[in-house]
Amino acid sequence: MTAPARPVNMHANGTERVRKATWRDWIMANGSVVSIAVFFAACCLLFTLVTQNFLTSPNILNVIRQSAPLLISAAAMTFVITTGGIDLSIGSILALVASLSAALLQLGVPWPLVIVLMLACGGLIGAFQGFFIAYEGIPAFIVTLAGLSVVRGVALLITGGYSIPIDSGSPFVVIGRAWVFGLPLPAIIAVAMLVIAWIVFNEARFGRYVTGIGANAEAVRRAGIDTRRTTLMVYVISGMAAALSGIILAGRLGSGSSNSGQGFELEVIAAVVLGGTSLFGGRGTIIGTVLGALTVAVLGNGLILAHMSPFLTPIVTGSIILIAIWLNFRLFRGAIRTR
Amino acid sequence: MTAPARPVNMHANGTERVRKATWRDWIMANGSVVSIAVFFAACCLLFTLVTQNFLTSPNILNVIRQSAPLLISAAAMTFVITTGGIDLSIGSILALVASLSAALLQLGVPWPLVIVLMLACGGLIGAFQGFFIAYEGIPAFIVTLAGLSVVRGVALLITGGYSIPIDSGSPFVVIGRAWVFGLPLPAIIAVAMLVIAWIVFNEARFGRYVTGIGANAEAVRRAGIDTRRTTLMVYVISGMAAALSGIILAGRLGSGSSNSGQGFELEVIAAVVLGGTSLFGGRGTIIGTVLGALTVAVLGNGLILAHMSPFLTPIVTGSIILIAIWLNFRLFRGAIRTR
Amino acid sequence: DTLALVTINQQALFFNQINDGAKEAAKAAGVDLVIFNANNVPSAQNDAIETYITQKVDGIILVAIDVNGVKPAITEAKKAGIPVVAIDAQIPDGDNAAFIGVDNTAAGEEIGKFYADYVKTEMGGTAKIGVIGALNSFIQNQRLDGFKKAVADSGANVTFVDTVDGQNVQDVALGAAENLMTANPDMTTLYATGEPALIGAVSAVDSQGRTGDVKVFGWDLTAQAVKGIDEGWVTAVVQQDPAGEGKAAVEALVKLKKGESIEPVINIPVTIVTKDNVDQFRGMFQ
Amino acid sequence: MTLPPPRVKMTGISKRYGPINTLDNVSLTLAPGEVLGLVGDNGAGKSTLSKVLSGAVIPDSGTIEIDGQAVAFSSPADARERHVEMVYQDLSLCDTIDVAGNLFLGREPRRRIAGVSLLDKKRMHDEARDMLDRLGIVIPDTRAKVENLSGGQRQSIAIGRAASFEPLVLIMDEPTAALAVAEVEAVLDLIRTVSARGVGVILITHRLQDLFLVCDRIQVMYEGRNVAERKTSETNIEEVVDLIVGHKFQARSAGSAGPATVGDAP
Amino acid sequence: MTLPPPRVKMTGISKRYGPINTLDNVSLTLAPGEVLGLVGDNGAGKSTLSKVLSGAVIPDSGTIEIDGQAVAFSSPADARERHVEMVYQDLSLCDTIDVAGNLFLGREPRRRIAGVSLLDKKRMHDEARDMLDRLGIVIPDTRAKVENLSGGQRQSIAIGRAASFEPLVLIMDEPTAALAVAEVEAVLDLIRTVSARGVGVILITHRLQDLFLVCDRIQVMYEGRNVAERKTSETNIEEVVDLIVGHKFQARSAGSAGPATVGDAP
Ligand SMILES: Nc1ncnc2c1ncn2[C@@H]1O[C@H](COP(=O)(O)OP(=O)(O)OP(=O)(O)O)[C@@H](O)[C@H]1O
Ligand SMILES: Nc1ncnc2c1ncn2[C@@H]1O[C@H](COP(=O)(O)OP(=O)(O)OP(=O)(O)O)[C@@H](O)[C@H]1O
Ligand SMILES: O[C@@H]1[C@H](O)[C@H](O)CO[C@H]1O
Ligand SMILES: [Mg+2]
Ligand SMILES: [Mg+2]
Repeated sequence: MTAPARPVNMHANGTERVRKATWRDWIMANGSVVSIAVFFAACCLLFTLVTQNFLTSPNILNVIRQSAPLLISAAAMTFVITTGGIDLSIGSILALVASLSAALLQLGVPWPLVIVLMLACGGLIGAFQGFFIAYEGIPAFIVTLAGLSVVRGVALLITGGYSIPIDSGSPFVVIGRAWVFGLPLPAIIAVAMLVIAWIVFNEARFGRYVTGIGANAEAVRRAGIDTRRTTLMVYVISGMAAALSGIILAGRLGSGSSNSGQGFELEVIAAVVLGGTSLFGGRGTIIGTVLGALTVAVLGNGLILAHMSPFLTPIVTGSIILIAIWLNFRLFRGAIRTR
Repeated sequence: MTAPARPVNMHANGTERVRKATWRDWIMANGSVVSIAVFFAACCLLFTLVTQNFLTSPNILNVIRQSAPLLISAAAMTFVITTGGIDLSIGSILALVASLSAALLQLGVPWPLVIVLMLACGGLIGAFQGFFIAYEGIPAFIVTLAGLSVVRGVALLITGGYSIPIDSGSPFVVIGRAWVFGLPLPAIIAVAMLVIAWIVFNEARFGRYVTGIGANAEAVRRAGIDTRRTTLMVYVISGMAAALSGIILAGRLGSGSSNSGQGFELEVIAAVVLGGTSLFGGRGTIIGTVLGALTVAVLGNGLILAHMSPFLTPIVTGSIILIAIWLNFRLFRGAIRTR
Repeated sequence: DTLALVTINQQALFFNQINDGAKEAAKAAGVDLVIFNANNVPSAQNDAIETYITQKVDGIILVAIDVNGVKPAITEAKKAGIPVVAIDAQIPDGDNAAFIGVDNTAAGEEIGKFYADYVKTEMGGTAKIGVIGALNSFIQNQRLDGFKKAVADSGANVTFVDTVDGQNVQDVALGAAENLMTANPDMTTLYATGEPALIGAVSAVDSQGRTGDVKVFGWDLTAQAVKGIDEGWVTAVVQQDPAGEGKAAVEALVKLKKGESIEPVINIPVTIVTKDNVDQFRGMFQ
Repeated sequence: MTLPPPRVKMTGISKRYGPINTLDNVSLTLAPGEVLGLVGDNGAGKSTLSKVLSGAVIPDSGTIEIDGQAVAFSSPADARERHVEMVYQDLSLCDTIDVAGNLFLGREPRRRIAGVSLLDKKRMHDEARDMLDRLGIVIPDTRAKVENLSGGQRQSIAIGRAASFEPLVLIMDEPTAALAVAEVEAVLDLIRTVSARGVGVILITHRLQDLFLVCDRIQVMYEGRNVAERKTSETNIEEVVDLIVGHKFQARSAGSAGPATVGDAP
Repeated sequence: MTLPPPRVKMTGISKRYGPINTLDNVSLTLAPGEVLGLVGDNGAGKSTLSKVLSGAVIPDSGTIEIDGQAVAFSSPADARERHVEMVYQDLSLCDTIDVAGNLFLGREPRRRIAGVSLLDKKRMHDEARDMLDRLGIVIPDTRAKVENLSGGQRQSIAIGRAASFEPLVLIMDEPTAALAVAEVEAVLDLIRTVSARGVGVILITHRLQDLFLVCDRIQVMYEGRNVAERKTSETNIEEVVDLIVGHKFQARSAGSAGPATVGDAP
C-alpha cells in the first residue's frame, strides 16, 4: 500500500497542470457571497451619496438595532435551509413569545424567568415540529405551515387580540432598548449570536452534518451519524432564535401583540437566500446571510431617508434587488455555471 | 445483439421473483395522492356529519366557485414546483390584474379586449421573470420575490390604495358570477383548466420535460432538449393562470383592489405541497394538487359552517392538517421510506 | 336566531373591541353570534358571506376590507332576505341595510383641524409633519386625505415631509417610523392613521429619545398611547367607540328582525382624546 | 480522388476549471466506422474531452470538425443535430421518470388525438421492452422509476438510449463499469455492430482487455494532455498500462501476466 | 476446543420491494481474514444483501450474527458500532463537502479551543493527503468539493473512507468500477493487507479476474437467491461466468479463452 513512486516518467512533462489559486479563483469559488457583498457595498455607497443621514453613527446603529431580530433568526434559518428544510413558523413563534412574555410580566413573573421560559417555549415548539420532520418524515413546509397557523392562533387566544403593554420600568424592556458601551444591546446580542452561528456552522461537527444532510442525507446516515437528531436540533435552534427575536422585539416595542412578526418568515428566508444559501440544501453561508439581512435592512432604511414615495418603495426595492443580483450573476457567471 | 436465450438454466428455479402488482402495491406507489384523497374524504365526511348545510348542492357549488382561482393557480404552480422552481409573485399578479382590469373598464376599454390584455400582461410578467430564472440562472425564489414586491407596488400605484369598482352591468362580471347549465362559470373554467393541465402534465412532452428538469435538469439538457425555454414557459403559464384568477376574482367581487390576493401565493403553494408535489422538484401530481386545493377550501368552508370561534380556527386548521398528514404518513409509510 | 360578524383581522385591538361589544349585545338580546376573521384577505370575506347565506343566518355584520368588492355578496344576501349591516367602513351605493361607524374622511378633517389649531396656538404656526399610514387600508387612506384637506384649508404653515407605509403591522410601523425620524431630523409632528401605526410611532419616538421635540397625533388609543398622553408628547388621539359600534350593529339587526325600521346611516361620533379627557378612557387599558 | 475527411477532428482543445488545467491542447480524430479506445488515469480528462464533443462542455479554445465541416457546439442539442450521441459516465438519468421515459427522453413517440399530439405511451413501453431485451438486460417493469434500479440496470438504460438514437458518432464513457459479464458482452457486440454500420465509436474504459476486443486504435491521455496513440494491432496490454501509468508498471488485474505487484516499489 | 464462530453469519435474509422479491432466503458466512467474492447478474440483489449487513436496509426477515452474537441493525450507526464498514456502489458522498470532509465524515478530528471542541481542519487535510497518497490517487486539492471530481477520484474517496475506519468487516460494492489500472492494483493490495490483519472482506465486482487475485471463496447470486459457492482454488473464470449467467456462456471480455460470442445463440 505504498504510493507508487513515479521515477521514470515516460511522458514529456508539459506545463504544470495546477497553477496556484489566484484571487480571481477565490472570487469565482465564492461567487454568491462576493456578489451580495458587492451589492451591499453599492447600496451603502448609493445611500451615502444620495442622503445626508445615512452614514451617521446614530442611523447605522439604528439599522443594526432594527435588524437584530432579523439577523438572529436568519442565522438560525441558514441552518434550517442548509439541511434542505424550511421553517415558516418563526413569525408566529415571535408573536407568541412577544405576547406571552408581556402577559407573564403582567402576572408578575420575574423577568429573568420569563426570558428562560420563553426561550424554552421556542425550543419546545421547534422540537415538536422537528420531531414530525425528522422522525416522521413529513415535509418541513407542511409541518411548519401548520405550525405557523397554530402558534399564531395560540398567541391570538392568549391576548384576545389585545396588545399587552410591558411596563417601561421593567428591566425586560432593557433588552430591546438599552445601550451598552455606546452600542444598542440588541445589536450586541445579535453580533454574539452571529459569531456563535458562524463557528458552529463552519468549525464544528454539527455544521458539517447540517451541510451533509442537505447534500446527501442518506450518505450522512450511512456514515453512522444520527441524522434525525441533527435535523430535529436545527428546528430547535430556529425556534429558540425566533423566541429570542420575540423577546428583543417585545422589549423594543414595549408591548406584546399577536400582530407582531407578520410576514417575518418570508423576510428572513429572503435574507438567507439573497445571501447565497441554496433552498435545495447542502450549500449555506452565514456570512452571506448576514450580508443578505443587512442589505434588506439598509434598503428599507435608505429609501425612507431618500424620501422615496411609499407608493414607489416596493417597486424600487424589488427592482434594485433584481437588477443588482442580475449584474452580479453576470459578473461572476463563471462561479455559478461551470459548464 | 440478439437476446441471449437461456435454454439450459443451471439454477433450480425457486418461486417466481416478481409477483403481479396488487392494489396494495398501487396504493404504496401512489402514497402521497392516496393520502391526501383519504384526508379529503375524511374532512368531507366530518363536515357532513357535524354541520347541516355542508353536503347541499348550493354549498358545494359555492365552494368550487370560491376555489376556482386557487385551483387554476395551483395547477400552474404544480408545473413550476415540479421543475424545482417557485413563483411567489402570483398573489401580486392577481392583484395587479384585478386593479388594472377595473381601471381599464372604467376607462371604457371593451371587456373582451381587457381580458386579452390582462392574460397577455400576466404572461408577460411571467416571461420576464422566467427569463431571469431560466436564461440568467438567478434563483426563482429571489426573482419572484422581487416580482411580488414590484408588481404589487404597481397595483398600489394604480389604485392609490383605493379599490376601483366595476360596473355590475358590465359583461366582465359575468366571468365571475354567471351560471351556465346550473353550474357557476368560474367552476366550469377551473375544471376545463384542470383537465388541460392534467393532459399537458401527464400526456404531453412538455409535462415530461418539466418533471425531468426537476429531477435532473442537466440530464434533460444533455438529451438535447431546450430546458431553458421549457423553464421560461412554466413561468409564463403561471403568470397567465394568476391573471385568469385575477379576472375571475375581479368579476366575482365587482371590484379591483391592490389588496386582493394577499398571501395567495402561500395558499397556492400549500395546496400543491399538500397534494404531494415535492418542493425539490421532479415529483408532481395534478390530481394531488386538485385534492390539496379542495381540502384547503373545504376546511375553510366547513369551519365557518361549524361556527368555529375565530380564535380557534387557525389552531384547528393547522392541527387537522398536521395530524391527518401524519396519520397518512404512518399508514402509507412504506410508500415514503423505502429503506 | 344566529347573527354572523365578518371582520378584517384580530390583530388590531379595534376589531376585537367590536367583537366584544357585539358579543355582549347578542347575549343581552338572546341571539347567537358567530364571528369570521378574514385575516386581511378581501375575497375571504365574500366567501364567508356566501357561506353564511347558504346557511341562512338571520343577519350579517360586516367590517369590510375592500368596500367595492363585497358589494355582490351583500346583494346576494339581500336577495336571500338576510340584512347586512356595515361597520367601520361604508359601502358606496351598497345594498346593506345600514352603516354604523365613523365618517372617516370627516373625522380625519376633525383631527386635522385640531392639529392645525394646535400648530397655530402652541407651535408658532409652523410645523413639519411626517405620516405613518397603512396604504392597504381604504379607510386609513380616507383619514389621511381628510387630515390633509383640513390642514391645507386652515392656512397653517405645515409641511408634509414624508409618508411611510406601516402596513397596519406594529413592528413594520415601528421600523418605518424610526427611519422617518432619521430622515427628517427637523420634523416636529407625527400623524398615525390607525392603531398599529400609532403604537409603532409611539415606540419609535420613545426609543429615539425624541419625546422632547416631536408631538404625536393619531388614531386609536392603546396603553402606550395613554402613557404618551400622560407624559405630554402624545397630543391627541382620535378614539372611536368600536364596542359601541358592535353593540349598535347587533341591536339594529335585532330591530330589523322584529320588523322595526332603522336609520340607514348611524354615525358614531369620535372623541379627540387629549390630556384633558384621557381619564375617562384609562379604565379600558388596565 | 481525395481521402474522405475524418468523421471527427478535434484540434487544440483546452479547458480550465479555476486553477486546474483540465484539458491542455488536446486533439482527437475518428474515422467513420472506427472504434477508438480513449484511456488514461483517473482525472486525466477523458470525460471532459468527450463532453466537449457532445456539446455538454464548452471548451476555452480549440476547434471541432465533423465530416470536414467546422462546428461550434453551444449545447448538447447542437451536437445531437450532428448525430453525436454520448453515454455519460454519470449516466444522466432522470430518477423520477420511468424506464421507458428515460430511454425515449427527447424523442418520445407521439400520436395525434383530436389534433393534439400526445405521448404514445403504449408504443414507448413496447419499444422499450424490445430495446432492453436486445441488450440482454433484465428489468421486470418498464414502468418502474429508474431511482430504484440496480447500478447495472441504470447503466443499461443509458446505453440503450444513446445507441438507439441512430448516431453517426457514439461516445461511451465507461459504459460497462457496472455491468455483469453477459451484459458486457452485449455492449461489446453492440459496438461491433454499430461500427460495422459506419458509426464512429469512442470507447472510454478502464477494462483494458475490452480495448483489444473491439478497438482499432487506442489514444492515451495523461494529466490533461495527449501522450500516445497506438494501433491496437501494434501494441499490447502491458504497453498500454505503462502508457497510462506513466512508467513501467505491472498489473495482473489488467489481464497482463506476471505477479500483481507494483513494478518499481521497493 | 470448539471452532471460533464466523465473523459474519447471515441466514434466511429476505427483502421485498412492492411486487419484486429482491432477496429470497439468502445466506452468507464470512470468516475473519477471509475475502469473499460476491458475484451475480445485474439486479441479482448483491447490493441489497450487502446493505442489509451494513444496516442501510432493514430486511423483512432473516438473522445476522457477528462473531457468534445475534445483532439487529436498525441503522448504519448500529452496524458501524460492530465495525462493519461499507463502500457503497453509489459512493454515498456529500457533493458540496470537500474531499477531506468526506473522508472524515462521522469521525472528524477535533481540538479543544477555550473548552469548545472544534474541527481540527489542518489535521483533517494533512491526514486526507496521506490517505490519498497511500491509495495512489491524484487529487490536486483536498479542499476541492467532491462534486467536481472525476468518477475515479470520487470512488477513491469512498474507498479511502471505509478502509480507514479500522473495520472488522469491510464490504466493497464494486469498488474498482471507475478506477484506472494503477488504482485498481492499489485497491487489491489494500484488500490483501486488511484481510491479512484479520478483517473479513466482501468484494462485489464484475471484474472476474480480480476475484482470482484476492478472494478465498466466491458466492454467486441469481435473481435474489444463493445459487452456488466455490473455493477460488477449486474453480475458474469459465465456471464462474456460467454460474452468473445461468447457462453455458463464453465471454472473452471476462478474461476467459475462446471467441467472444454468446455461447448458445444461433
Ligand atoms: N466542472 C468542473 N469543475 C472543476 N473541476 C473539474 C470539473 N470537471 C472536471 N474537473 C477536473 O478535471 C479533471 C479531469 O476530470 P475528468 O472527469 O475529465 O477525468 P477522467 O479522465 O474522466 O477521469 P475518470 O477516469 O476518473 O473518470 C479532474 O481533476 C476533475 O477534478
Ligand atoms: N429501494 C428499492 N425499491 C424498489 N426496488 C428495489 C430497491 N432496491 C433494489 N430494488 C430492486 O432489487 C433488485 C436488486 O437490486 P440490487 O441493487 O441489489 O442489485 P445488484 O445485484 O447490486 O445489481 P448490480 O450488479 O446491477 O449493481 C433490482 O431489480 C432493483 O430494481
Ligand atoms: O378603523 C380601524 C382601526 O382604526 C384600526 O386601525 C384598524 O383599521 C381600521 O379599520
Ligand atoms: Mg471520467
Ligand atoms: Mg449493485
